[in-house]
Amino acid sequence: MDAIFLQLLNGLDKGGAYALIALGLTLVFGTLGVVNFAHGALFMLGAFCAVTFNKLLSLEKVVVDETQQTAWGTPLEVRTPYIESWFGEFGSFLLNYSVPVSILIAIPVMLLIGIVMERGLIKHFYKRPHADQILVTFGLAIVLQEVIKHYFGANPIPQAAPAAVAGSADIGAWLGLGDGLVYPWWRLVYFGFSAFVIAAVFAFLQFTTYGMVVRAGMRDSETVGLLGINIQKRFTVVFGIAAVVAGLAGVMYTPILPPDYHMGMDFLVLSFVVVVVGGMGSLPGAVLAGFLLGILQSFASMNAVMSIFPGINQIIIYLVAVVILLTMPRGLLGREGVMEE
Amino acid sequence: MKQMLNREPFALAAFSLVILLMPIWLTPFGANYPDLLQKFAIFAIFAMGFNILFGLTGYLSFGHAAFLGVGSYAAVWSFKLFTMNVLPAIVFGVAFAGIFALAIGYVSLRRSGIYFSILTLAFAQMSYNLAYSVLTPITNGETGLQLTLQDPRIIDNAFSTPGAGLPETNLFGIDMSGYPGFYFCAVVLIICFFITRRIFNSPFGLTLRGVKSNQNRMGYTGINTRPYTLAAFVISGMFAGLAGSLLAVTDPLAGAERMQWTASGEVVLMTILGGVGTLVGPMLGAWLIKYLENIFSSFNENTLEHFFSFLPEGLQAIAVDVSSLFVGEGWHLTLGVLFMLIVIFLPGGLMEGWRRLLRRFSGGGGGKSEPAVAVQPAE
Amino acid sequence: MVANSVLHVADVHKSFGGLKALSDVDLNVEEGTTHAIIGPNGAGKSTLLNVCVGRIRPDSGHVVFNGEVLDNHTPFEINQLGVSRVFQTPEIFSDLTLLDNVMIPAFASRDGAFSLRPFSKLRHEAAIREEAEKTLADVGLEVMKDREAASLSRGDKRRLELAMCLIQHPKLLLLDEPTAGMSRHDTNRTVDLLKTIKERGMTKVIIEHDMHVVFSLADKISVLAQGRIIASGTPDEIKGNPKVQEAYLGGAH
Amino acid sequence: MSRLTMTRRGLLKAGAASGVALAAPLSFVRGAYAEDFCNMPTGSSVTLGFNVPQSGPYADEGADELRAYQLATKHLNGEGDGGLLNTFSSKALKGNGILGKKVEFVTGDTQTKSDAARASAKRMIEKDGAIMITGGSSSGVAVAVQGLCQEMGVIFMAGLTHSNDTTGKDKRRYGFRHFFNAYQSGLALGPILADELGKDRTAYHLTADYNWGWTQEESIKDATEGLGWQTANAVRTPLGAGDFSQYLTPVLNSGADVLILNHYGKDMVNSLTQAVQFGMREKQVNGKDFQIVVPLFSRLMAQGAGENIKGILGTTNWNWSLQDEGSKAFVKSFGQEYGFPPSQAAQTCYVQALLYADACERAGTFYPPEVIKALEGFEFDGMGNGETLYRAADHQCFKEVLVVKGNENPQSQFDLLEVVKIVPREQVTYDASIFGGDLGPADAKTC
Repeated sequence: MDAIFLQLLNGLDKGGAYALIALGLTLVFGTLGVVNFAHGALFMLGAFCAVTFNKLLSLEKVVVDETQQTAWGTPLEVRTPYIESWFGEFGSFLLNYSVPVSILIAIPVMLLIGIVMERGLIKHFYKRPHADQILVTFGLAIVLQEVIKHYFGANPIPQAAPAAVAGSADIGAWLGLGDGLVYPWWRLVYFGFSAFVIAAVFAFLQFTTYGMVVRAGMRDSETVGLLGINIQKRFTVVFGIAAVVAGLAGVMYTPILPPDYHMGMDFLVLSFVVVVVGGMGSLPGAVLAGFLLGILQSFASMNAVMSIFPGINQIIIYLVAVVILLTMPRGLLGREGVMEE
Repeated sequence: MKQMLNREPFALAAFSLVILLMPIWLTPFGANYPDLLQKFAIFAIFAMGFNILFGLTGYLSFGHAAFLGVGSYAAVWSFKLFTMNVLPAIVFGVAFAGIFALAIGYVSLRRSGIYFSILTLAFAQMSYNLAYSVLTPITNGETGLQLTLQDPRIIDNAFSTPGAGLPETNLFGIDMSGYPGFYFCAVVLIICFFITRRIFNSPFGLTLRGVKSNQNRMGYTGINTRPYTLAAFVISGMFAGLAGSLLAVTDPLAGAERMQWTASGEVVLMTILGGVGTLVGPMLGAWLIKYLENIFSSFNENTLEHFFSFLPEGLQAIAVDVSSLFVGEGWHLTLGVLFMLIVIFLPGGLMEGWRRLLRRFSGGGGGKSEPAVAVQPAE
Repeated sequence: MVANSVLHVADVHKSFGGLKALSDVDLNVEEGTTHAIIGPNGAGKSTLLNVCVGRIRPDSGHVVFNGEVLDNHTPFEINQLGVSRVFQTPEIFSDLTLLDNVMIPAFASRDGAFSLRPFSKLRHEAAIREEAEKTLADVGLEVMKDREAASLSRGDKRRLELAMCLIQHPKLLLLDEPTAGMSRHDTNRTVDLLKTIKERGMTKVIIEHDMHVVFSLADKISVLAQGRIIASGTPDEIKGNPKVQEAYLGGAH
Repeated sequence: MSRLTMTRRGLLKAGAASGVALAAPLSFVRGAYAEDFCNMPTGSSVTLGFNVPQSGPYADEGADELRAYQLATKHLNGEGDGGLLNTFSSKALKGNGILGKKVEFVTGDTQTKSDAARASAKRMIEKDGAIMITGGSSSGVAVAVQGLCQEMGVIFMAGLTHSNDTTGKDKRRYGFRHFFNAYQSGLALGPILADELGKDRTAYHLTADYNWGWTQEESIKDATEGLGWQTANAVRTPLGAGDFSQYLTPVLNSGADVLILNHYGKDMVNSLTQAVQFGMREKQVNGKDFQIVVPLFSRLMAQGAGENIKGILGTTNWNWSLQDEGSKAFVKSFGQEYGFPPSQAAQTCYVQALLYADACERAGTFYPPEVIKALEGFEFDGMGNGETLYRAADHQCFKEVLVVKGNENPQSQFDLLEVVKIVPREQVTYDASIFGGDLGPADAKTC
């Protein structure tokens, strides 16, 4: 029973990540009609916002101590982070909370990246065939990836969660479910965060004219033009929001998955599967599919399940995708006529 | 004049000449060694076959590498179980890929557009994941399926005693490694080109293009599109199987990575890069990507210093520094930049560039004329 | 059921959600005649055609074509039985040439719904090409035969679609506003063309708003209003029918 | 019309050329028979092929390997401080290249994929005339390239490969491995685990679901069960799973008190980071402190796990903090060249390059069968791993194995591992026959 409960938590946590990534992808997909293979790269850039911020905070003052030598024969360098020598307590506090604080940096940075991408490149591809969109965004993804690799290397770079939420929460005690039922604080934070961002995006689309553009654009982009709204501007903002959501997903995921330059590609295929299983042109569909796949993936990895179906954990996501797409022609909540050509 | 160029024998002869002369005209590019020449021929077949599906029907399969992988595994098993002769291996490779494609295509073609793409992707990823792990007894997992001295090889061993080392793949005694391997692949490529050209210029091909253009209209025109698309899917799956078995012929090893989504994505990129729906475009795309992968990745600072040695020292250092970002470990960057440049400036891929060149040289009068081998006659 | 009926629509009902698109529709189209269906916008005319070609299944009732009940037929099967259709918004192969556009339906008529001969040569199909060129000439598009269909004007696209249907020599041709968007000159040409076809004995059902076209072509007219057939008869009978004038002609003209 | 004539003339020209083309490769092949063996060096230089991952997850490791090779090339050619040449027990190398020929090198990208690695190796052999191929960062690649090299008659000096298969069931006459293997990890780690953690333990394995993972799981299981440990469960995880939470939660309530992570690279970084997040390092089970063991450690990869590796036990091939003369010389030489200490991958690759060169010198020829003979059964010292034997039966090096622990108080960003024990060579030596396999013939080939 405990095991099932924990797997449900795992599934919700995974699902939160999947849903966040898929949300931005389906916004761009459904509203702008662009197949964005660079979406994974946006997720990765978000994570590297956190890395960069942390690196900036931990810039060190280097004092060369000529009297001592390292094993490889160079003088010993004594390093102290500037931030601590300048701000003392507050400095170490900031360093400790670098991941959540970098959200504040990631929002404007990702918005800017999104806007530049849309204005500079994507905008010219609205009317082009999907094949061209795939090629150009894939090319862009590779370029972004290689730039990050050039500056940060290929190895994962660890990012610590703030000390206050680094440990595990004793969920068993809260719920009276018995001992040993613990769950990492940070994962609970991540789940809450993803739920909050999803809610915020939905609220934004519900209560602003952007929502109208998005909802109308998902049905028929020509009618949007008739609404007399400056669509160009709205499209840019929609793309920017997609970039921010992907970036935030990346920032907050860093303590769970030490980021590296390739992490975007690792999530790319999965996020496409989530979006399509959810149904083209449906935001709630993408969120639903994210959680569904996350939870099923967790349950399929339980030892009891794997002993009956060996290897099921390897293929569960794809198996579920096949079953859903064959029984529901347009995924869970997809609309007719979107990207069926 | 155009009529003249369109004639089938001419196109075929020109194409054969270009392919068979590759060892010569690729020399200045540093690509004239057997392995890369073989890869050029094999991936041209793969991309050409993929284009029969994607270019003609518009159905974008994101799991075509699965058929490549199945072709390779079937071929290597044929080497292991029966004989080192390449013909049975190719027959098995194509047949198994065809059966696999029939099964996956039958199910996936019940959906269209992105839903179809994701279904094919899902099947291919399942094949890859299983081949890497639980199917290891059949696929030898991560290491890849290889020949061993313990293989039964019943047909070969019935006629001769095995030597001390591993046997080589052969075509009735001719070893299929090195240049003979390339010429064998080249001949297969020429045959594939001939077949593809016939398909492009047949009523069947025209019908497939109709499916791409307006599937809805096809129904009200009395055409059952499903068997047509399925036929295209299976044919292109068999091309992939053929390419896979040729990979095994020139180098008897079959690894699971061949089925990964990145491999499926690669053939999609090759096709788009070269020009979707054109006869030779996908082949050019395949060559460009394979060239970058094999040659650009091999440049290191020594090579660059040598290359820029004509510059004065300071300039040389700068040139080496800048260009080293794009070669060696940075070859992916070149790939990405190239993708973007081509799609931005040459919508329609490399073939579009070729067409523009031609138009410029014929003084703008040529209009829509296409190079001899790429013509899809509109007669 | 009338003896020489080609198309018989029997008691067809169809509703979308709460909206009744067709109720109790009963229609007989006799062989060799041109049967016009008129009615105000939203009367259910296009839905009726959609039911006939298998795009929409009726909730109840049947469509019978040449004695065959079409309940479970897909559109391509219905076309193979001899029903072709021109759509309200032209459904053509926009990125193919005009000639290709017309040759595809010709192959469909000759080779059936599916034929796997991937290696036969298009160049050797002289008979079909000749017929395609002739059909294009019939609709006045032969000079543009190598152009891409997307580059045509709206009126030309309609004529192309008509050619795509004509080359199939259908037993029954369904036309959904074949002259909408055409100039007077083109409309007259199209009417003349349709008259020629009539002389060949092809049965037609035509939906049309242009009363000039209707009265110069139709042998019989049915009036559809709010999903019901309120009158059926010869053009003269319809002209004189007060119910029709009230529901349609009176209001519109 | 002018275009047509042009085409016709071009055609004639091309026709004439095609005859040459068809003949050229054949004469090339025929010419090859005049050589003794594939890529026999005829000029004043000899070319080595360095095949390392330059893209993909192991790109940093590959970059370090390449640095080591470049350093080795320098030292072989008599430039720089000579590095390990000064401490190497064999004195055959004189710093004048190999057999008097200057060492040159070509590089390639394995992408950590068998196909790409083989294509890259073939390019170096067929186009660049490499006489030896070395490098790589995974067992799949090592086995694939080793097989190729056997077919082409070119010696392969493996880089980082830890699977038992490389010198077990997939061993090849032309392939040599300096790096240790999973079985040796088990033999080395077992007794230390018993010392540090006690004999009454229950282990839970998470294993990467492919060949290397399985061989390591089996080796470690054998070793720990031999000590009296129980195995609660061994669960296979997909390669590149990213989030391992669904595999980690069952560990918490399984009754196990040791978690063994048979993961490498990114999988190891992720599963370890997440395991620590699940509170496994603070946990108490059966009245004992819960422990995590990572049987194969790599310092470069451990950086990715950050703080989380502190106190975690594992094995490694070599670490820069070793105090023997060879290690000190190598660290100094490498550090002065690049400004930071070398990784274990760098050390293995450097040593492999030197060992090949030395074998050629001792054999007095580049002829592969003779070089193979010189390497088989070769005993040496002074390369940082103590007394070492290149065993003839399986081409596996037998040398000391390091049991290490994540450093609790690192002095620098490179000071991540602390050597717990240097396990002597005798203790990690095993019978070559247990893994089967067949080396195959040493016959020279032409190419």
